[in-house]
Amino acid sequence: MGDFNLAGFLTAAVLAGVPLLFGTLGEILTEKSGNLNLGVEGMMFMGAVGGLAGPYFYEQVGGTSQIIAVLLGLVLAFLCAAFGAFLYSVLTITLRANQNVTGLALTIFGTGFANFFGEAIGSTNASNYMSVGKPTVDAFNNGIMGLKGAGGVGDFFASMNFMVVLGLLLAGFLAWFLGRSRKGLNLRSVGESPATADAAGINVTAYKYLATVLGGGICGLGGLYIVMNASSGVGGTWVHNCVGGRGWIAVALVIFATWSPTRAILGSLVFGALSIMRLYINLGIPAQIYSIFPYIATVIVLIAVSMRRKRENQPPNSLGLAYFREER
Amino acid sequence: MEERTAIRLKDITKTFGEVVANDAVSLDVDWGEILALLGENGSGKTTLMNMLSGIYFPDSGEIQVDGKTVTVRSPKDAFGLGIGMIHQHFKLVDVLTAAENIILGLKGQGKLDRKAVARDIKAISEKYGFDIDPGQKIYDMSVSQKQTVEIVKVLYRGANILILDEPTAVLTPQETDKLFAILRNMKADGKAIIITHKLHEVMDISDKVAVLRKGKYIGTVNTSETDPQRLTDMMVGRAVSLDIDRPRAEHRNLRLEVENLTVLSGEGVKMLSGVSFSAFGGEILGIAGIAGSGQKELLEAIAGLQKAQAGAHIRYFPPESEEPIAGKHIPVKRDGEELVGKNPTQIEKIGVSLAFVPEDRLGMGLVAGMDMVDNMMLKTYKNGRGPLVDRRPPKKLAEDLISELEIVTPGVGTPVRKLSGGNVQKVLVGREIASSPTVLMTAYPVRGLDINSSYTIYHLLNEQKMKGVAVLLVGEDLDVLLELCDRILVLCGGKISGIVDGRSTTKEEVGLMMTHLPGGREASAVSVLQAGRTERGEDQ
Amino acid sequence: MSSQVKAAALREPLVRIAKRTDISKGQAWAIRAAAILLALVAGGLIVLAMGHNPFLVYADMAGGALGNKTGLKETVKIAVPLLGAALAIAPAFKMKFWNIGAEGQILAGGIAATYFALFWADKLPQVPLLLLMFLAAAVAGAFWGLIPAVFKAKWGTNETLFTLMLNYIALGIEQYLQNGPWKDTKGTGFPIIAQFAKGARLPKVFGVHAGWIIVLIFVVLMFLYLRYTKQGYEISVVGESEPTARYAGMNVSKIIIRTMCISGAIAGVVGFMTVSGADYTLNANTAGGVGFTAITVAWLAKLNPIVMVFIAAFLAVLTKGSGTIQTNFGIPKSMADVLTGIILFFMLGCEFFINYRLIFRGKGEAHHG
Amino acid sequence: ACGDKPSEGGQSPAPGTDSSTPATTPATPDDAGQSPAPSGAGIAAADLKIGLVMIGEENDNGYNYNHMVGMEEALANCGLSKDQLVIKRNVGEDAGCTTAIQECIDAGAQIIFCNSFGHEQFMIPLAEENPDIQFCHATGYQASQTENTNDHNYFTKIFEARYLAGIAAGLKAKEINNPKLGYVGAFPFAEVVSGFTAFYLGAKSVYPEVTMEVQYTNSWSDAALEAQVAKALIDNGCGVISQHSDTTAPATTAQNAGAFQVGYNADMIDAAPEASLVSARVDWGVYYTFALNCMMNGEEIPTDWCQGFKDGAVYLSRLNEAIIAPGTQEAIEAAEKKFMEEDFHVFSGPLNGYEFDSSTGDKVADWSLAEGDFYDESGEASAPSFCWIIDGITNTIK
Ligand SMILES: Nc1ncnc2c1ncn2[C@@H]1O[C@H](COP(=O)(O)OP(=O)(O)OP(=O)(O)O)[C@@H](O)[C@H]1O
Ligand SMILES: Nc1ncnc2c1ncn2[C@@H]1O[C@H](COP(=O)(O)OP(=O)(O)OP(=O)(O)O)[C@@H](O)[C@H]1O
Ligand SMILES: [Mg+2]
Ligand SMILES: [Mg+2]
Repeated sequence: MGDFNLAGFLTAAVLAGVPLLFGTLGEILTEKSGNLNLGVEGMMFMGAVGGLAGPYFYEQVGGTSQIIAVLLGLVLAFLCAAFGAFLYSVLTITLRANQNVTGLALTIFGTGFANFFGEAIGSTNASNYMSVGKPTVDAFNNGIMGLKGAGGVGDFFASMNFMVVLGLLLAGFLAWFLGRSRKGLNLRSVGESPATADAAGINVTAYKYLATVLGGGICGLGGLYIVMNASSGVGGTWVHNCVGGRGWIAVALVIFATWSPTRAILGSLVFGALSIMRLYINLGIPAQIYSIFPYIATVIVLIAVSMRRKRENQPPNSLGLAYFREER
Repeated sequence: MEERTAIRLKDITKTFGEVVANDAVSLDVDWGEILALLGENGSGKTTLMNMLSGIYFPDSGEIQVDGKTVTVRSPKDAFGLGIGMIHQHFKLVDVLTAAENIILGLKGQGKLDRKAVARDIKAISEKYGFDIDPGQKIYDMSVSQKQTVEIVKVLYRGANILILDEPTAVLTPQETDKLFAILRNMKADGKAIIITHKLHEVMDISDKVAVLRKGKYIGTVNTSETDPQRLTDMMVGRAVSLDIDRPRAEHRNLRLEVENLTVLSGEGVKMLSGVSFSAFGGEILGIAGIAGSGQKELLEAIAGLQKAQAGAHIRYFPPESEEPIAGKHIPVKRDGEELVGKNPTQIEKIGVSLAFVPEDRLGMGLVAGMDMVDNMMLKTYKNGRGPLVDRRPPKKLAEDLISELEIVTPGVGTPVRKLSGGNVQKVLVGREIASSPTVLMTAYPVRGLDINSSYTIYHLLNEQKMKGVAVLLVGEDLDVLLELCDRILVLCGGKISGIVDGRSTTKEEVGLMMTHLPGGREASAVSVLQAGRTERGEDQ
Repeated sequence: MSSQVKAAALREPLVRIAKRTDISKGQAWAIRAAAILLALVAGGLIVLAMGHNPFLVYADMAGGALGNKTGLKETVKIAVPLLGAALAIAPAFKMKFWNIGAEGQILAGGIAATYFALFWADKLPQVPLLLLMFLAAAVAGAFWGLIPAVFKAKWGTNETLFTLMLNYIALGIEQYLQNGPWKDTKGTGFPIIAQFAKGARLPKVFGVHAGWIIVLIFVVLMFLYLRYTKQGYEISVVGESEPTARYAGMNVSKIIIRTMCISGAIAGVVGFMTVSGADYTLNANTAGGVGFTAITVAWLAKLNPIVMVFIAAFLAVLTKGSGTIQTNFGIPKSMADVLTGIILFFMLGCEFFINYRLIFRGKGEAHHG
Repeated sequence: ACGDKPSEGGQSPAPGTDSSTPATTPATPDDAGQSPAPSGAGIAAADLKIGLVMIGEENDNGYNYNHMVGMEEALANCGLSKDQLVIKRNVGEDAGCTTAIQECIDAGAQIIFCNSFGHEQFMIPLAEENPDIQFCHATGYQASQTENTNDHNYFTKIFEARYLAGIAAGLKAKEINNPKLGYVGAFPFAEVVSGFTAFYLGAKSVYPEVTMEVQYTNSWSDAALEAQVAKALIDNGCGVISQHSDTTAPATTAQNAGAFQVGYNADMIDAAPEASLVSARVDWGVYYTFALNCMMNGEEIPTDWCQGFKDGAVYLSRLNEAIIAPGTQEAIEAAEKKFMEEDFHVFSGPLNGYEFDSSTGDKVADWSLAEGDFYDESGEASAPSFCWIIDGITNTIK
């Protein structure tokens, strides 16, 4: 205990929180359109395998540019997960399938999809596994603010890779978008009352599709972070089941953050910290009990929100319901 | 404007499943004119307007705006054509502010300039005389404030053609006057306006009246050249005099005594305040009032579905055992059984036979997705020992009702959702009456029914009254209440503004009471109670 | 004029959607069967892309799952908890209480059963011990289902998210027990829970643990319960409309709580069957996603317990079959999840075509034109 | 379990001896073979079918990878083709394990290897049901306790290689002048404890001031968690870390954090060239070759099999010349010589420490080993059994 390292602890908490942040932001965007997509885990998986496969094939064909590898990772992670979200959208928005069940199906599919292709692509390789080279992994992990070896606070900033910054910028942008922009206002109204939005001339279907698909893509970036990050992820190699339940934590975090992107930053940090806290601070509590703290915290928030009934903190009013203009 | 005609509808047809909601309807509205669209419930007014505003798409037919044939595929198209609609059920997002609702869906720079929006709203408000706070959240607003937001929302979008679907249904008379003044301002401004309504205010505000009946277009007349009776005839298809029986019951015994009843809404608003009255077996007690004056809460409180505030009493007095009711002796205290604080099951347990036909038939009185058999046993499924339900009695009842009330249905196994409105109502009323009630409460029992079905229901109510049942009838059509009820209780803003004799009162008197509490002489608990006691005394 | 009408009609949207009510039960199931077929075709394309013959692969799957005794036994073993959990979910879903916490309720039941298996096996003979485990599992599952139900009934707390969270809390408790107090003391200290004593193991009937008999009994009971009992009727009414239930004098809170107890109890028994029949121990995989997959089973079966038997069996064949094709073709086992996902997508999507009709431009109802 | 009832089960040092006074007698032969497998005519090479049930897949570049390499080596040694091998990947320690083993049986395997500790309890009932098939389980301990003769345990004296690797770590720690070592453990049980104690003793032999912090991931093959634990150890002041977990994540983490690392299972120098000093490795090929030969020759497979450095079953991967401390090569060679020539025992007294409660990490009782005594690790069973925390090591379970 004497050598408690605050900067190290905070760094680890931030790094552990980033994939949660992406998942949460993606799901907030999705839920704001009234779609409760329980497929976050599946979409993160799809993002993970896509984000790894992009740079992997690029390297296989002899590519060496870090920038291209990173871009390929980002784009493919986003597209793969967005594809999952698109399937969900077709089913729930156009075909009006039950959202809960479709989300679960997406998780089953996405998990299978990722593990399947992770293993299948790997088996085409002499080494039997899919892995990207060190330069690519470094590009995802190196701090973008310099300061390496500065010690203390400097170390903290030194390990902030571009994904951390991207997550924060995204949260800021979403907060602005939902709270301050016209399109964001329209989106919120779609989630609150699609009939109202429709009558106001908003293309409900388009908004739902866009929010859900983009939200899914953002979740996919969380998956990418998990495969690429070397200190709270798996460091550039496909590992079976690598997302490991973080998608579900993201769903929980959306509630914890009461649908606010800025509170999602705080929530991710708290959940990230809780997940690694036992390694830094010995509270004398068994590790397994530690691991349920985030969920207990979420339950408490959920109950508090339902008891306090503050209008602004409620889930979007039409969350989970399909919209059909001619339905009475 | 060259073209005089703002809107022309030609042969518009729209079906929902098997329902033909609009059948080849044609219609014209000129600029600077107010057209009233008249029709009974379910005659297709809303459907027609929804097609103009892009909510529904017609199966066939043509829409012209300003002389040009157009396609309205979505509300966005409608706005583009200058058409704006204020819906019967407001389309507002509760958690947003007035300003946010008003600019919803509009193009503009990506960032929201709240100040500029507020300025524009102010300008519109000043022009037509609205009173609106752009920053107020919708959930903090009264009904008329919400309506104002709706209207400003449409004007803000530059609509020249305004559609208001039953705008006065939820307004107080003062608010209605204010709305009409605004509409006249807009008309003077050259805008074309369509308002739909059942009958009353159309004479006051419109230039022309178009009438729909069962989805069909009947015709258009100039308001100045018609009168309510002629319009009614057009609406219902044949000349009707509302000639409803009103027999006098032999006995008239105190059945319910309500004292100082106060009910709060979920948000803590007083929906009923210190209501006291008595209801008698062998009498139909009408309950009048503009929509939302506490009618729903009153019936639900008696039925044990609403929580009464402390100090309230609802006492039930059982009928004399020799009376031909229920066929069994009901062991209830002679000095009145307290119903406050009991839920429906407990009320039933103490032997109170209470029938209740709620306003929301498919959302409350019946289970829409279940068939007639399962709906018949909604209140009796617990009968019989053992954990299993016995479906034979309800099946028998369903079959009996089908033949007695001439219910049109493919069979007892068809979900009631698929029945027409009138048949749904017959199912519900039939079931409630079959329980041999001593008190029968019904809200808007003929809403959406055709004339024949309506008379069937009136007949059933009279029959119950003659059996000695205390009937409480919440209605909206004053003409009906005046011809059917023995007494009429008038609610105004959750308070009783008076109880009048159905045979001697006039429509004007009741109308006035609906909108005004007696000055200085508010219906206090004590005075009404005394009135009730006196009546009881009279009877003995 | 008619030409103008035509012009208007031409500019209507390409496709419109309308509700349909005219479809028969037979047609509906035919559409569903077609959807499964299409899903298999889609899965076959993936197989083809991997360089295998889809027909051979599917045949091998079916053969591996059904073609021999050991395969069949394994398939049944996979189907049993899936079916059990789907039955558990049925009453809750019928009530429109979105219980996605079967996973946690299974674990809760497994934990309770394991307690007696570990600490009472030497005190009781097999039959009473198994009964005790069964009951304990049911009670624990019911308790785990009760918690969100109480909050839902009292404050309307969102049950989807609440039950989801409880899954992870149950898992944490299981892992704590496995790593701590209940760790096998005979091993090298590795955190596993000891294999149950013989007396705490569910006997086998026809080569598969007796759980299959229990679930089949549950199928019948649940079918009767939902269709023919007063409580089943109450569940349907609450599911259709809470105001109606209140109007009918039903105590909605009580019904929600009671139904979730039943739902949780059955899930708990699934936990018992898994620990006592299949694994002979408790571990983090005791529920193993069954609670989630079962939701799709229940939903696809339209909450009809009899239909659930077939859907659960079908998914079990897929799972077992994927194991076989991994052996024989080297196709990753995750193929089962991919295929399951695709089939679910198709089946969820096909409901639309059962409930709605598409009207293409110009082909609208001619009789009104 | 681990430590709290030291006289029971697999961790019993020797029958009849008190647990706190370990055996001083020399080791019994590794291949004790108390209950030999049924023997008969061997199976022709072309007919042999092998099942391999793995907890993960090769891409962990660690534990499963190492098994896979060993199996391929054995196939090559025995002249068998890869088609004769049925691989079951990602088989969890649950009922799915039964299914996977059953699928190997269905595919005609005559010998089935399971590579994870938790597989054993699912394997044993199947061994009972299929007496003609040989079942071999790595890291387990129950084969000698069952009645059937067709189940077997195998493991290696990996602790010997860890001792050697500890020397490289100790010298590096001395060079950077940071005596605190870190260790990423999977679970607090004998196999891991034995390993990190050997590692620590190796380091201490060249740098007496060293101390060591151990933290656990409580899971196998969770790269993200391994990375987080490694990072925490480094944040807590460790300059050189090692691991008993399955992936390269601790190596890459050490590299990113500017620390050094000693690997396990795989040569991790490619993954972390600036951090990875050396790795302790098992050559599973030795056992797999042996077992497959037994099958082909119709010989019995011993119930317990355990070999070490001397036999080539464990070894050190190449040293990372670029970063090791000067003199490492020589120091290691000297120690290797002791293993080869002197019957050297890693766990030799004097050692002081305590028995711990593996669920809390709390001290239960004192434990010590006198000067001149040694603990005969793997002397009785193939599975490791050393399970005490010795002075200098902090064992953080919570
Ligand atoms: N979305 C819909 N789906 C199915 N049927 C509908 C739908 N909307 C309206 N209908 C049916 O169409 C007919 C006309 O309904 P509409 O709402 O237009 O009547 P209305 O004249 O506005 O009645 P009200 O006075 O009650 O508002 C009714 O039979 C109604 O049941
Ligand atoms: N939601 C629905 N689903 C299926 N069929 C319906 C639905 N609503 C109405 N119908 C059918 O459409 C027809 C007309 O229904 P509608 O309610 O418009 O009747 P109506 O003309 O108003 O009759 P009534 O005077 O009895 O109310 C009925 O035959 C009814 O069975
Ligand atoms: Mg209407
Ligand atoms: Mg044995």
